[in-house]
Order: sequence, then C-alpha cells, then structure tokens
Amino acid sequence: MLDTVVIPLLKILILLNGVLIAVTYMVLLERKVIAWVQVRLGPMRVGPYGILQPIADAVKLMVKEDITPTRADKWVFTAAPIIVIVPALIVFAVIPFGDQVDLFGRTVSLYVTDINVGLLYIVSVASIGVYGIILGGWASNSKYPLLASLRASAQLISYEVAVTMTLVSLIVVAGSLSMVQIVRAQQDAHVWFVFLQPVAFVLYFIGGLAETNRAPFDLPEAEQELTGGFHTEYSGMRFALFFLAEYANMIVVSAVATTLFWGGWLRPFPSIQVAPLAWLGLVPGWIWFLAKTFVFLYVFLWVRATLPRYRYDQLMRLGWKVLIPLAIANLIVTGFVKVLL
Amino acid sequence: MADEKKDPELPTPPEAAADKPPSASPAEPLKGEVSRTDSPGAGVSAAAPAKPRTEPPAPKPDNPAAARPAAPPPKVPPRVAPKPGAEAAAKPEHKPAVASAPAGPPDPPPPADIAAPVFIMRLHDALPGAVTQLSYWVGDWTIIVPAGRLLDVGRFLRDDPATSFDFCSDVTASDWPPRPQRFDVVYCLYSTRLRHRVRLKVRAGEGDPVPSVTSIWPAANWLEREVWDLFGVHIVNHPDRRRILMPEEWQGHPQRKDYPLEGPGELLMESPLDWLRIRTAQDTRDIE
Amino acid sequence: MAEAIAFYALSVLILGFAILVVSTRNTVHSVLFLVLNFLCVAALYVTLGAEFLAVIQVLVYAGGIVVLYLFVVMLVNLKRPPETHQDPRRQTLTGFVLAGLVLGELVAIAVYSALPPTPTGGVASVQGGNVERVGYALYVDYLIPFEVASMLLLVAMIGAIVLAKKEL
Amino acid sequence: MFDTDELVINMGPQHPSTHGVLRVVLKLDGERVVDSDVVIGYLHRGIEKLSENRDWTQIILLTDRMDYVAAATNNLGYCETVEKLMSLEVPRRARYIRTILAELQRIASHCLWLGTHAMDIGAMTVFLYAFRERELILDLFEEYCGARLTYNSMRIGGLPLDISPGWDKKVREFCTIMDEKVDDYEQLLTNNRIWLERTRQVGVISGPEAVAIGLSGPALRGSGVARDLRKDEPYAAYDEFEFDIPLGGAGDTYDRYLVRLEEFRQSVRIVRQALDGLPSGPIIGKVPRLIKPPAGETYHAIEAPKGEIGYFIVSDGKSTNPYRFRVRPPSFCNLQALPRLIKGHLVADVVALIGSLDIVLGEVDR
Repeated sequence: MLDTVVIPLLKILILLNGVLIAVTYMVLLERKVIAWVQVRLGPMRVGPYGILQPIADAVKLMVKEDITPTRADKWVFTAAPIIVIVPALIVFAVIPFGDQVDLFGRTVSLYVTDINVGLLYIVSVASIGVYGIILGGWASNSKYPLLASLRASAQLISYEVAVTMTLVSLIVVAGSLSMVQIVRAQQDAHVWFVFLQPVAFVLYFIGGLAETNRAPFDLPEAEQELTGGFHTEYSGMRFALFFLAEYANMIVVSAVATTLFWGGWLRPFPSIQVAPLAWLGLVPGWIWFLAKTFVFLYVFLWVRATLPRYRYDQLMRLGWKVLIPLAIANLIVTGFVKVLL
Repeated sequence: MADEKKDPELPTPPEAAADKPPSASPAEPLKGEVSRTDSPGAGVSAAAPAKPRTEPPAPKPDNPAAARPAAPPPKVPPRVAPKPGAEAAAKPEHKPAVASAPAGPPDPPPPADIAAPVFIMRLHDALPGAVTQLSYWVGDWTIIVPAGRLLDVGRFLRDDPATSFDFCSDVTASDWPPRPQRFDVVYCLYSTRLRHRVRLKVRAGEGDPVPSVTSIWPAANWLEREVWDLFGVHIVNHPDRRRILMPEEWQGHPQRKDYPLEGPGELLMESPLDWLRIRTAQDTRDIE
Repeated sequence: MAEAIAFYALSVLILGFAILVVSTRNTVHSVLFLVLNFLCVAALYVTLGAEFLAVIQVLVYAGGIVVLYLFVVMLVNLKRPPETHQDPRRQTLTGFVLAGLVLGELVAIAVYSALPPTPTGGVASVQGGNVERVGYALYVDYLIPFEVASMLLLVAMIGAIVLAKKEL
Repeated sequence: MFDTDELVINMGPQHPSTHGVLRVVLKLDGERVVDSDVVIGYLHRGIEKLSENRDWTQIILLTDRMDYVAAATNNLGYCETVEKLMSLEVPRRARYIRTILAELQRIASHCLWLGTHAMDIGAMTVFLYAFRERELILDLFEEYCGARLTYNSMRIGGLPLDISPGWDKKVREFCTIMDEKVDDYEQLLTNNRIWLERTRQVGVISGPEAVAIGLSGPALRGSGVARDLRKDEPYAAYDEFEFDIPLGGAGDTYDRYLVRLEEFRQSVRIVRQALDGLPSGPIIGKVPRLIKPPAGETYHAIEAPKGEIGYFIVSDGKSTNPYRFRVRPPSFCNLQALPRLIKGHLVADVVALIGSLDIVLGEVDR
C-alpha cells in the first residue's frame, strides 16, 4: 500500500507543487534576465529584489475579472486552457530528476514513474497540447486569435515532425525509450550522448524553441503582429494557464534535453574515477540535473533577448526544408554507423 | 456663353459641376482669365457672372462690387492697388473672424532685375498662353495657370529635361472668400535632378472642377484628398476622392475661412453666454 | 476484477463519445469528441499492456490526424446546413447497407475470436515492453505487407496533393 | 473545389505596432496582403486651422506637437520659413546652435525609430538600448531649454536661450558615446541572419517610383536617390559643414535601415564640426517687437529626420497671425506609399514596413 499508493502520490504532490513554483519563478527569472541584458533592473518592488513578484502576479491574475466573450463558444473556450496546461504538467511524470536515493531508510527513485515508452509518451502527450491552442483561438471567435492559432498549430505540427525524427536517431544510439534507461545508457557508454549526436542536439533545441513558441519562433504570440496571439481574448486565471503552460513546456524541453543529451543526473565525466574529479561525485545527482536544466532555461531567455523574430514563411521553410531533411540524414547516418559498428 | 448657362443654377453643389465634362467647363472661365491678362476690364466682366456660384457657403447679399477687386490682379499691377478696394467691399458683409480678410494673395510680379529661370522660359515657349501670371517673392517662383491647362503644364514640367519637376512636394490650397474664385490650389514642385523648385497655382471657385494631377505625380493622391477634405475644392478625375483627415460623414470643410474655429460659429460670436449654456446642456446630454 | 471494471468503464466512454461524435450538431465539438474517443481507446490499450500502441494511438491519431480534421473544419465554412437530398430514403438505404457491413464484420470477429488463439497472438507483455515485439512483427514477420501498405499510403498522399494542387 | 475567402483584418487604430492611432484595413489571402487601405485622421487636431488663429510666435509651440519626437526640427522649419518671409538675418551663432539641436534631434528621432522598428521585428533589446541613448539627448535638451519632448526651442530670428556653460562639453561626451553605440546596434542587427531575412527584399521600391510617390528623407535615400535638403538647399549652417549622404541600393527595408544607421554617424559628425566652429555673438537677430511679415507667401522645406518637412505660409501683411499656415508633413507623404509597399507581402511585413517608413501619427494627422 505504501509503495504503490502513498509514495507515488507524495511524489506527484511534491513534483506538481515544485513545477508550479518553478514555473512562476521562471517568469520572474525571465523578467530579471531580460532586464539585465537590457541594462535594466527588472521587478524590484515586491520583496527584496522583487523575489515575491510571482506571488503578486498570481494574486493579481486570480482576482482579475474572467471575461468570456459573448460570441465565444463557451465550453471550448473554457476547456482550451485546461487542455494546454494538463499535458504540460503530466509530462513531468516520466522525467527522471535523479537516480534512486535512500530516504528515511527506504530506497526512493527520484521520478514518478518509469514507463518503457517514456520518450514516446512525452512526445505524444505534448502533441495533445496543440489542441488547446487551436481551440483557444477558434473559440474566441475573433480574427487575430484565429490567425494566431492557425499559425501556432501549423508551427507545432511541423516542428513536431522534425523533433520526433531527431529523437529517433537518439533512440537508435540509446537502444531504449525509457528515460531512465537512456540516462543509464549514457553511463554505460561513458559519454554523454550530445557528443555522439551533436547534430541531433542542435536540431532538438531549435525544434524545442519552436515548439514552445519562444523567440525567435514566437510568431503565434507576436504582439506586434497579432496583438497577443491565440490568447488575446483570455483574461485572468485562464490567461495565466496559457502562460504557465508555455513556461512549463520550456522546463520540459530543457529537462528532456538534459536527460537525453547531457547525461541527466550524471556528473560530468561520469566514468572517470580520478582524484581531481572526486568532488564532482559529492554533489547529488538531482542537483546536477537541475543545474543543467537551468542552463538551458537560461539559453531560452538569452535567445529571446537577442534575436529578432522569424517570419511565418521563413519559419516553415526552416522547419520543412532544413530541420526535417537534416534530421532524416542524421537518422540514416546513425543507422549506418550503428549497423556497421 | 457657358457663364450664362451656369447663372441660373445658383446654389449648385459641387456635384453639379462634376456632371459636366471636365474639359468643357473650365474652358470658359479660363478663357476669361487669359484675356484678362491683356485688358483688365475684360477680366472683370468675365468674373462677375461667375460669381454667384461661389456664394452659397457665405451668404452675401450683393457683390459685383466685391467681385471686381477680388478678381485676380492683372499681370503687372502695383501690388497694393487691388487690396484697399477688396477690404472695403469685404469688411461689412463678413463675419468678424474674416472681416479683415484680404481678397487674395499679392502674387507680386518678378522685379525687372531678376530674370526668370530657364524652366519658365521653356514653359513659355512650349505652351504659349498657358501661364496666366508669373510671380516672384522672397526667392520663390510661382506660375499661375488656369485649371484647364493644369495637366498640360504639369506634364510638360515633369517631362521636359530642362524642367524635370519629378517630385510633387506638396499640394495645398488657400481660401480667399471674397474672391469669386475663392481657392488658390498650390502645387509645390521640385526636381530631384536639377534641384529647383517652383509653385504652380490654380484658381478655382466653389465647385469649379480642378483636374487631379495624380496621373502626373502619384504623390498628389493623398494631398489632393486632403485639399478636398479640408477645403472642398472640387477635384475631378481623382482615383479615390474620399475624406482623409475628417470623418467620412463630416459636414463642411474645416480649413475654409468661413468655417468657425469652435462651436456653433455665429452664436459664439454674438452671445457667448448663450453658446456656453447650449454647450453645457449638450455635454450633460451626451454624458447621460 | 479491477481490469474488468476499467475495461467496461472505458468501453462505455468509448461508445458514448462515438455516439456524441455523430450526434453533435457543432462540427468542432464532434471532432473534439473524436479526440476523446481516441484517448479512451489509447487507455484501453494501456490496460491490455500495449503501451507502445497506446502512445502511437495518441501520437498519430489524436495528435496528428485529428488536428488536420480540426483544421479543415475550422477553415472550411460548415455553418450552412447540408442541402436536403431529393430522396430522403437514399440516406436510409446507404445507412442500412453500411450497418449490414459493420454487423457482418462484428460477426466475423466474434467467430474468429472464438477459435483457440494462435501462438503468435499471445500477450505481448514480455520484459522490455512490447516495442521490440511490434518491431519484429512489422519488420520481420510481416515485412512485405507493411511495405506494400506504406507504398499505398505514399501513393494516396501524392495523389491527394496532385488533385488538390492544380498547378504544381 | 475549395474557394478561399479573403479575410479582412483591421489593423488598428488600437494595435501595438501601428505607432499611434493608425488604422490599416488589410485584405488577406491566407497571410498575404491582397489589398489594403490606410485610414488616418484619428489624431487630427486641426493644427493648421489653429495656427491661422494664433500669432506668429505662438505657432512655434504648436509645431512641437506635430512630430512630437522631433520637435526641434519642426521649430526650425517654421522659424526659417517666417524668417524667409520677413527676410530676416539670423546670427551665425544661432544658426550653429540650431544645427546642433536639429542634428541631436535627428539622432533622437532615429533612436526612437530604430527601437520601435527592431521591436516590431522582434528584437526587443535594441529597443531599450536605443532608448537609453535617446534619454541622453533628452537630458541635453532638458538642460538647454527645460523641456524633454516639446521643446519650443527656437524663436523667429534666432533662439530664446544661449547654451549654458559646459553644455557643449556634454554634447561632445555624448558624441563619443553615440559613436560606440551605433556600432553596438550594428553588431546586434546588421549581420544577423534573421534580421537580414526579415528586411531584405521586403518592401522594395525603385528610385523613380519612390520619387513619383513622394517619398522623402531616408525612405527615399534608401532607394538610391541622392536627395537631402541639407545639401541641396542648405539651411541653418549646413553649408559650412562636411558630411556625406548615405544612399541605399535596392530600396528595401534593409537599405532604409542602413541609411538611417549611417545617418547617426553623419549627424554626430555634423554636431562635432558645429561645436568646433561655434562662433560667438548674439543668438537672436534684429526682430521687430511685433512680428508681422509683409504680405506674400512662401514655401520653405528642411530635412526633418523623417523627410522633407515644408511650411507653406501666407501672410496678409496686416494681421498678427498667418493667413494660411500649411505643413507638408513628411510622415503623411511617406505613409502614402504604404499600400504600395505592403501589397503581396505577409502580415508580419506590414509591421516591418510601417516601422521602415518611420511615421509619427501626430504629424500625419496634425
């Protein structure tokens, strides 16, 4: 009973709260990082250095009037933010934050579950999120959101193809679909997969930027063009759900990149046991995992502060004419190498 | 002859003039103007019959007298000559705001010691008789042409290599209510190759058709729309003659001199307190 | 016991959503019910121990194909009601024919499943998941039919593009 | 089989990137603009009409309110026109300071343009960098005349104020900073692949066509037409300085961007020269107490940051207000080219092109 129900429930509780807090602080981090890039201070008023800003934001969004446009499709309009946020959160179930640890005399694994098709699960659940975006735009019954949701869904679907193709070549290397097994495979291979699959990593990260609608691929939310994107008509907490989902997705992309390419919870040089590197082993695995994920999150923000935005046709061209052919070529090369070695 | 025909249709709205083929209607006043350059007397007689059509917006009981001095000054008159007459005639019958309004710009002729630039000579040679009057003031040359010749002159000025006025800087107008041809439509031209400027000026009365120059300078499109919007100059053959700055359903043309600066014009002038009361009442009504 | 409850609950949901798909007036809603239907089918696969199939069901059908349905439904204006046909019984007739076909298929499946199971069709919950099993089945046991099917789909896809795009 | 409907979209009057209250009605086929109509007038305050009822000096502060990001240039154009009408002589020192102010104003206006233009294309950091430099100029203006936006910084016949001691040193410091920062901007954008893709071959207009449609300023020079009133019809003290006129080649958004960036440098160059040669002397000429130009009319144009700003002023010689006051607003005439530029482009380009024309709605509508 304890092992099958209580502990998983506890894990889910901790994970969900952790993720939600991380997401809200992600928003603060973004504001701070971009402010620093732009020679500003960012939020400074709520709490020291603005660290309580997320709480203020949450309160503000909660108490704001929740408007449903009169001509909107009420059911779909209400369901859309939920459809967006749920997949973004349940993906975390298969992400291994660390290996097994001993806690209170009991061995606990630092992931909610390890299913043998974990990677596919992430991809397929993430693909459900696109419904929320399409429906949110459609149900608003307004032109700009509709245009934005068409853009968004077309973008998500095209980049999903590229990302999935890229992941296949990684699966070929790892020989497993389970997230935990993939990390273990890196330990066995004595090398992080990013060094075996550099092209795949670059493709994955570009695709990840596009799938999370982040700059320079943030066209669906390009306020200069579409006044705000598919969530133009949303307000209050429903808008916040869209917002949170975007940041949760960023964390997912970063965490998956860490797991697949950068050795997950493994320390750098996972199999070199020499004295100068011993201190690396003292740091617990989950710290390594979070640190690596944080680096990717920072890159997300950094890119946003630096690059202009692609245009829609250029984005599509990049997806279909560059990323997908490269991903397929990478897969073919990987296959040949795997068979020949 | 066309003048007599126009006489009966006294309060003609601008549309009526549009019915006539644009080439035909401006021809007549234009002929009058051309002849005027030779003998001032002819100009007066030509201008007087044309006058009633200009009247509707600002009702003036009678003014052949006003019309006479208001007629564009002849080619080489002393600059001050027509003005005192204009004032005298205009003052009594105008609203205070425009009471001292002169009857027209001085359009001083070029002084004898300044030679007209090459492009004006060329224009004289190429299109004899197209220039009604030539004016020079603080270094600016102005060519006054009749509305009917505007397109010819414009096309020549743009295409001739010695003129090559390819850039239409500005199209605007000024309003001289006492004058029968109350509007001066002004085209500021510039040559990006030869780097000289000239102004073309066309005189037009209320409802007199002024051909659009968009076919020569596409840049004039919005500028002419603005002239129509703010002055009500009847610009014909314009590809898209809508109001541009004012709302589509606006009444009147605000940049005219007889258009009040604020509120319901006359009442404000006569008894400001009444006007204030009415406006407050209207405001409260709007709020409610 | 628990499996049986899950199975019946899911079956009820699947049938319920299927009915809603055809009975809803709003086309977008009906597509949404179709998605729910697919998700329940995926859940059914999970209870059968076929996680790979379940994930693929979600990825391909719910995540890919139905999104395209949704595109079409949203973009093509379906607000106007379908014109009523001259012969109202025509639809009834087609309906009966189709219903008969489905009934025949169901009977065939029932008869087939009553036979003793073939050795290859055993439960696929071997260690390491059923990904390998599916892989072997597709690329070793049934390689030729698989390739033929994929060729067929490719031809259909190219044909559709050619039809839709008059000038290439 | 499937007929595609054209989608009509109202961009504006309330829209984040129409730079004020501009309304563009777009007829879209997918995301491609088939047809468009520009609706303006939302900010029409009747400045021309108002000016005809204010006296000659009061009008200066109305001109501030037209192109409110380049108020000093507007002041300059108006004052010079009246001076031309009155045949007034402006002291050399005043002309030098006017030139400095106008060029600083050009840098400030271009900063605002660069920031918003880059922001429209999604590069949000450039926006804040450009505003940081603009802030320095506003500080300089504040020190000169006390105002940060609507300066009212010139008078007919000269200037109201002399520069305060040490001001010229601050301007010099600013020039040094600006030179560096322009390089920074270029580093962020000029060779950025996304920036190139977004701006190259977007909104191409050939030189003759640009002239015909009435473009002026950097938008015209981007198409390779060498027309800059500072050189062609020198005013203020421009005939005494050396500077180059940057020209574009292809006439696309990228060229217009490059032209304006180079103008930053040229403006700094002019300011430096003006500071070096700043003569001493009075700052205002012999102006009658009651300004009443003799009857006559004139048109005088100067090179505003956005293009040719011209004033057509008619004086009747008797009243203390102009009989006719007309502005040739560069933004208005440049905006006219927008439908021609955006046709066939995507919605995202519409935004880029509005930014590329550098319009200010206060001036378009007046």
